[in-house]
Amino acid sequence: MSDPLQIIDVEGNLTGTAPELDNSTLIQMYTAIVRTRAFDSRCMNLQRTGKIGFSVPNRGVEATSVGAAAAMDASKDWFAPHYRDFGMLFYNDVPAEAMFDNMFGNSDDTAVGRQMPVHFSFTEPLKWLSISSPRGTQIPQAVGVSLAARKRGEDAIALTTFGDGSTSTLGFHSGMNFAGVMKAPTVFLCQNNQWAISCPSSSQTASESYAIKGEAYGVPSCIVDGNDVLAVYVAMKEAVDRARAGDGPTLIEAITFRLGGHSTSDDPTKYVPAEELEKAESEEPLKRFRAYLINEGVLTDESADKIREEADAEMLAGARAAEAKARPVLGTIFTDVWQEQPAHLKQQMEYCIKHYSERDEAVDENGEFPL
Amino acid sequence: MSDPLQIIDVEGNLTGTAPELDNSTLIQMYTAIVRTRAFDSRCMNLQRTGKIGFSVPNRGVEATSVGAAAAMDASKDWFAPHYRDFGMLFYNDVPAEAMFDNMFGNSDDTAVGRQMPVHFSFTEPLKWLSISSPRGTQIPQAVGVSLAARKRGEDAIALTTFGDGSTSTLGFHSGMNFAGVMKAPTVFLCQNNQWAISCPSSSQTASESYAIKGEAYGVPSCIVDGNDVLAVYVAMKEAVDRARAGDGPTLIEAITFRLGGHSTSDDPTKYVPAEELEKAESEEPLKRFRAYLINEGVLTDESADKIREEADAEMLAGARAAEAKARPVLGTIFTDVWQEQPAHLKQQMEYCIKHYSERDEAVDENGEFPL
Amino acid sequence: MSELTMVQAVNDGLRTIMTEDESVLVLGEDVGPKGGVFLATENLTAEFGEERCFDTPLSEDGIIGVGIGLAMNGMKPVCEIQFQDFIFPAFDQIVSEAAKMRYRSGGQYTVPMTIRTPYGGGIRGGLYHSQSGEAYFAHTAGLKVVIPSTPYDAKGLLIASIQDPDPVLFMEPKALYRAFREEVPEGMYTVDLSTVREVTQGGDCVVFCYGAMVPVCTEAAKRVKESRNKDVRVIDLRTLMPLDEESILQAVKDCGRAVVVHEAPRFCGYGAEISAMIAENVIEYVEAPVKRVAGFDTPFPNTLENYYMPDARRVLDAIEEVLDF
Amino acid sequence: MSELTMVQAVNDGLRTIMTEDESVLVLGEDVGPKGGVFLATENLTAEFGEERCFDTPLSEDGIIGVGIGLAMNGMKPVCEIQFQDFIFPAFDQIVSEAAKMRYRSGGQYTVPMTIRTPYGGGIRGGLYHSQSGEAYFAHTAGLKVVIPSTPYDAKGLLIASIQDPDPVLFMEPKALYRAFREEVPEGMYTVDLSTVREVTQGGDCVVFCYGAMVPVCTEAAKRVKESRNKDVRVIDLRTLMPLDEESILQAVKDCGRAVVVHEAPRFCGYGAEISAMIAENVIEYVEAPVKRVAGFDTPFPNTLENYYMPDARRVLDAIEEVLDF
Ligand SMILES: Cc1ncc(C[n+]2csc(CCOP(=O)(O)OP(=O)(O)O)c2C)c(N)n1
Ligand SMILES: Cc1ncc(C[n+]2csc(CCOP(=O)(O)OP(=O)(O)O)c2C)c(N)n1
Ligand SMILES: [Mg+2]
Ligand SMILES: [Mg+2]
Repeated sequence: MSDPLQIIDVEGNLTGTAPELDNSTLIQMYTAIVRTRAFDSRCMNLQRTGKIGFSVPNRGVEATSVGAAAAMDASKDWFAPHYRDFGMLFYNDVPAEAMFDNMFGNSDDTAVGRQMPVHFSFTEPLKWLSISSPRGTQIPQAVGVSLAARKRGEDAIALTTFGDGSTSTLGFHSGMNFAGVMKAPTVFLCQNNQWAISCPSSSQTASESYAIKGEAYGVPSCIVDGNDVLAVYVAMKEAVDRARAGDGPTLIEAITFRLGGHSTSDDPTKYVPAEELEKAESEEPLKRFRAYLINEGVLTDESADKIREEADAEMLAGARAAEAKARPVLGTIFTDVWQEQPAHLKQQMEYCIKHYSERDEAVDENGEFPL
Repeated sequence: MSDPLQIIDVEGNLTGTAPELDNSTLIQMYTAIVRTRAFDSRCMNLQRTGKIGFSVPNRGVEATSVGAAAAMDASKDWFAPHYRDFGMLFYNDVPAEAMFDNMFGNSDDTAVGRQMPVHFSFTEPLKWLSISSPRGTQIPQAVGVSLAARKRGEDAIALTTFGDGSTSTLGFHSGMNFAGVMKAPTVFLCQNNQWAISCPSSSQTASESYAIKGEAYGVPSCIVDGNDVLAVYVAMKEAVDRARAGDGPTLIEAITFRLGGHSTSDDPTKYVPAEELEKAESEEPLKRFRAYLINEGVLTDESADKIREEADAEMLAGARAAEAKARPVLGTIFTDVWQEQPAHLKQQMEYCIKHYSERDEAVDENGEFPL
Repeated sequence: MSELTMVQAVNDGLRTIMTEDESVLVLGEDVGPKGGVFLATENLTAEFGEERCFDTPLSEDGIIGVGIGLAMNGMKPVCEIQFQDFIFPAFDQIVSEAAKMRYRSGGQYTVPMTIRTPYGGGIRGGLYHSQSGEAYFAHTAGLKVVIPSTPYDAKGLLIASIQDPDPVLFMEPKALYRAFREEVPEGMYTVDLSTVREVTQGGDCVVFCYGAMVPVCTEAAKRVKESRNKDVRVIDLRTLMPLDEESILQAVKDCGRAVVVHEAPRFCGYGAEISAMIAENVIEYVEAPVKRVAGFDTPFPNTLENYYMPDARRVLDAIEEVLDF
Repeated sequence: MSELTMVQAVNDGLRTIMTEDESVLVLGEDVGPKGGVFLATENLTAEFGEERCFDTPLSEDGIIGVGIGLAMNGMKPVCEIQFQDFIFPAFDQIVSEAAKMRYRSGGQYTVPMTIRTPYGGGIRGGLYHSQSGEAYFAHTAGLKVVIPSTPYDAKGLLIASIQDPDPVLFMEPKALYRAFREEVPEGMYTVDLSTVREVTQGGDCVVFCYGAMVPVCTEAAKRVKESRNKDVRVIDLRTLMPLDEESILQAVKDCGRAVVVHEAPRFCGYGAEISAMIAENVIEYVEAPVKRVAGFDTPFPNTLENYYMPDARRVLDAIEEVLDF
């Protein structure tokens, strides 16, 4: 496979052909990256202070998510995402508060506090399929979603994203295979952040790249510099256009680096070599995009700082608002299992509500999450 | 990928470099193909006359199995086979009677009549892992078997075979991936007979070949004419040598054709185009190998006919002997679940034996198998 | 009205709902031109085209995963798993995904998907073409599990399953596919997904069963009538989840004696739940042990399958034991 | 002797048997340098080398499939599934292959493999880091299912499982991993794989439980003693398959009243089997409904997990109800 597509280098210099994007889109992309980083660090803070139980660092991978989101048409397309894709939500202006509702698992959480933090689910402002913990399961689902659209004659497509580790799952194998055979309008984006928890690529696959796995399924593929938001955008745009035109799926490997731990429960210093981390830190996506936009006159130092300050303020306010909300009511344990609640669940619900509302015993709320 | 490796063409002419094999090995290979075909047609006959319930036609694919078996060292290597691999057993001189014991599911069957026909299991004269119906499960198992040998410092290797359809299973994905990463001494042989029951390759994969799937796992691969027993042997030998030398796994795609139905319950005329079948029939492996061996002076018409007659006689005798044997005793339902029989199974066994030995009611033995 | 076998009734049900509702799709291995290995999907591709009934690669995980995606985006997929024994590669998609999608998304995403699969013994299929895995699925909140025992019910329950807003595992007793014919109405009709069917009336003992065990239990009931002049109430559970618990408990109250029958292994089988329900709720009415007649706790054998599967005589023994207690 | 937590006891058990028996290998996701996400395999790679304890690709199907192969060829693999919730991609390899290999090969090939996996709630893990799937496996003939509730048992049962000639699913109650310490002998010892453990003595009511529910039930028993001066016998089942049925039935005969407790959903859960066994064999001794206290029949929630999981008070209620009947 050829070298990763790059458009702006680590210093922010143009090394390729920039896509034609208007300034407002470029700023939207930049803002999404900044907001993602602000959200992420707010979450780290909330976790360290014991206010939420868990988060998944996004530091370093924001450009991959944002570049991808920018190539989609969120008014009709579908997202079957990886958990490490906060940037797609921010690009589409999901309010921070809605995301914090999930982090706190409160009564406004669209997942009704049933899932762990970072397991977002949205139908508005974008069709973002409920995130699952089991790795890879979203991949064939994305294929099905996209085929349904095609069967109805719509030109909507589906994007599914996943980590490098997730290419080893059955979902990757079946999803890619079905998409190839059925020429599904699906884009597969592998966010190669070099790690699956503590396992580097060398223990994940012996293939020369993740992109080359497309060969096994007759799915064209390419590699991009995942820290270069414009390169991601360009590769994604091409793949989205192909899918929309009925020319089938594409696999994109975006090479980036997980600059934090796997999650708030993980200590990466145990296994990530310090030199590697240092090098990756120097290649991170925000700094270079900022430099590029300032070079190009799209931003100034002041306007960029302002975006940063607004994002910080937004996150602080969103977190506070979400924290203040009540937890879901007890009955929510028993709803949404089926559309109609069967008799045995009604009984269990009545028992549960009666049981816990009658007593004053404190319920222990402890428990740590290891990963 | 390059053209399939071929050494003898459909007329039996040498088109490549013949491997150095002594005449007795060549005759062993030829005999195995002939015996496979004789066994196969005996089974068809037994099924049509209602004596056995089921078989899986091997007609057309014998060269792939036999060429592969000839490259192995059965005194130490392991087989994790496809069900359509009778030829490997005949090459290793498994007595026809032992195989018929399985076809009848009688008391001498190594699988104790517990499995359907063609689900052979042997430890002698070769380590042939018990065949499973669920497709693909044997693939990662072969990897594990071969790794165990390596961990003990043995130079034994494992061969796993599977159909084209089975490349879509999870076992293919995980087995190939683990083998690549762990450099397992495993040879993967895809018997591409063009069909998975009624599904042709076009509904199985969009990849340009099955062999190219090796790229996804960093596993080197090649394509051979699966109707050319010498080509299969040559490709296999190279793969076996690599594995034995510690140089890791290989994927071989052998292109052949299923000349019969998927099984005795299948009617392929419903979906296999007549022209395709006719062409495949003209390319079948036995005729060409016979012509080649006669050309080369290894066989004469007479000696070849004699092999055929002996095989027919062997199959008739083997089938008769197996048919005459009793079915397994009732208690065998309850043994081999665990090494030690737990209390609840002892009780169930006692109940069952008492219950059925006390009564004279006829037990209905009917039931057809659809595939 | 025509006299159909169960597998014809399934085929007719599919054709009927596909005609009615354009969003219904059929996918699976060999469901296309071949019409499925049991011919349950015969002619559907010819009639509705490849876009509506299509073959897939050999991957149950893909069939169900893609099915879930289709269902989340407005379709009503009917996925065929060729034999229930081959459903396990899709177990993760079924129990982790289909079953939990509505819950984990607060109802934002739902999976109106039906999984059809032949199950059970009786065709000399050995370990892997004979299993009865209903307990695995009935234990999984978020799934419905339906098992017909007659052609009429097969069509009506299948259409109801396809119309249901939640994922349904529709298990077809392959031993009954061609066992008998029955009048099956043409066109649309449904059978409710949470009612039991009283097969025979009686107040001396109740037998709970489903699928291919229904005719077996009915035969046993007949013999008890002959031998002891006792009236056995045979109840076909039909929908294992949701379950008509009230009718079950009422029958125990009425009869005081109960036997539970299934082909699947006994240990932690579906029958255990029925027994437990009885022991928990109506034990004061129970006058004899609650007996289970089930497959033995071993894998499914081949040559000896007829000694493995419960037959009328084994059910009869249990009924007599309970009556004599 | 040293005071160890359960997860330390697991680690010690692995180290002990790996020292003793060269054929024991450990494989799984992150079990190597990181030592596992719960640190159950900490330092094993450092101590025994990469050949004996190694990371795998993210594929449970591969971990178990390769594990089966290792086991068939003379090794004793200990496969870690990071959370029990992630075992389902390997379900086919476990139920179709590991469980049936000995049977289908007439004992020619066997699978002396142990699958270790943390299960259960208590860490705010939501739907996919909290499940208790024991019933799926206990229903599958050919598997053993073991669940310790103390550090001592964890080590002894784990070594026994690894030495066992058949596949064992070893489920570790993650809520108890660091809940308390206990004296654990150094070096080799085993706890038999088919005996229950009597946690408390008593003849007024018996409570059957396992894993993280053992301390919960013990607490409930204590409260019953305080509130009503009744003696509750708490029995830790420990090995769910094979099961010490005799001791279970004897306890019911002794006490006349029984409660069954587990975290997993009730419907078709493991408790149903215990109840069914009682209803089938010793119903004449039973003086009250056989109550089950279990997780509700929903997916596992996150924020409200403490209201989902059975606690001492829910168990207490059930015991009182049974005593008052
Ligand atoms: C089927 C399954 N097995 C194991 C896990 C535990 N687990 C959670 S994240 C993870 C690593 C994922 O790596 P990758 O796909 O590269 O994503 P990343 O976290 O690096 O973004 C693992 C093993 C899981 N969630 N699902
Ligand atoms: C997991 C699984 N799904 C479905 C089946 C049913 N089935 C039996 S053989 C077969 C086709 C296999 O095709 P291929 O791998 O090409 O082998 P061939 O029969 O052509 O030799 C199918 C779908 C199965 N045995 N296992
Ligand atoms: Mg990663
Ligand atoms: Mg094939």
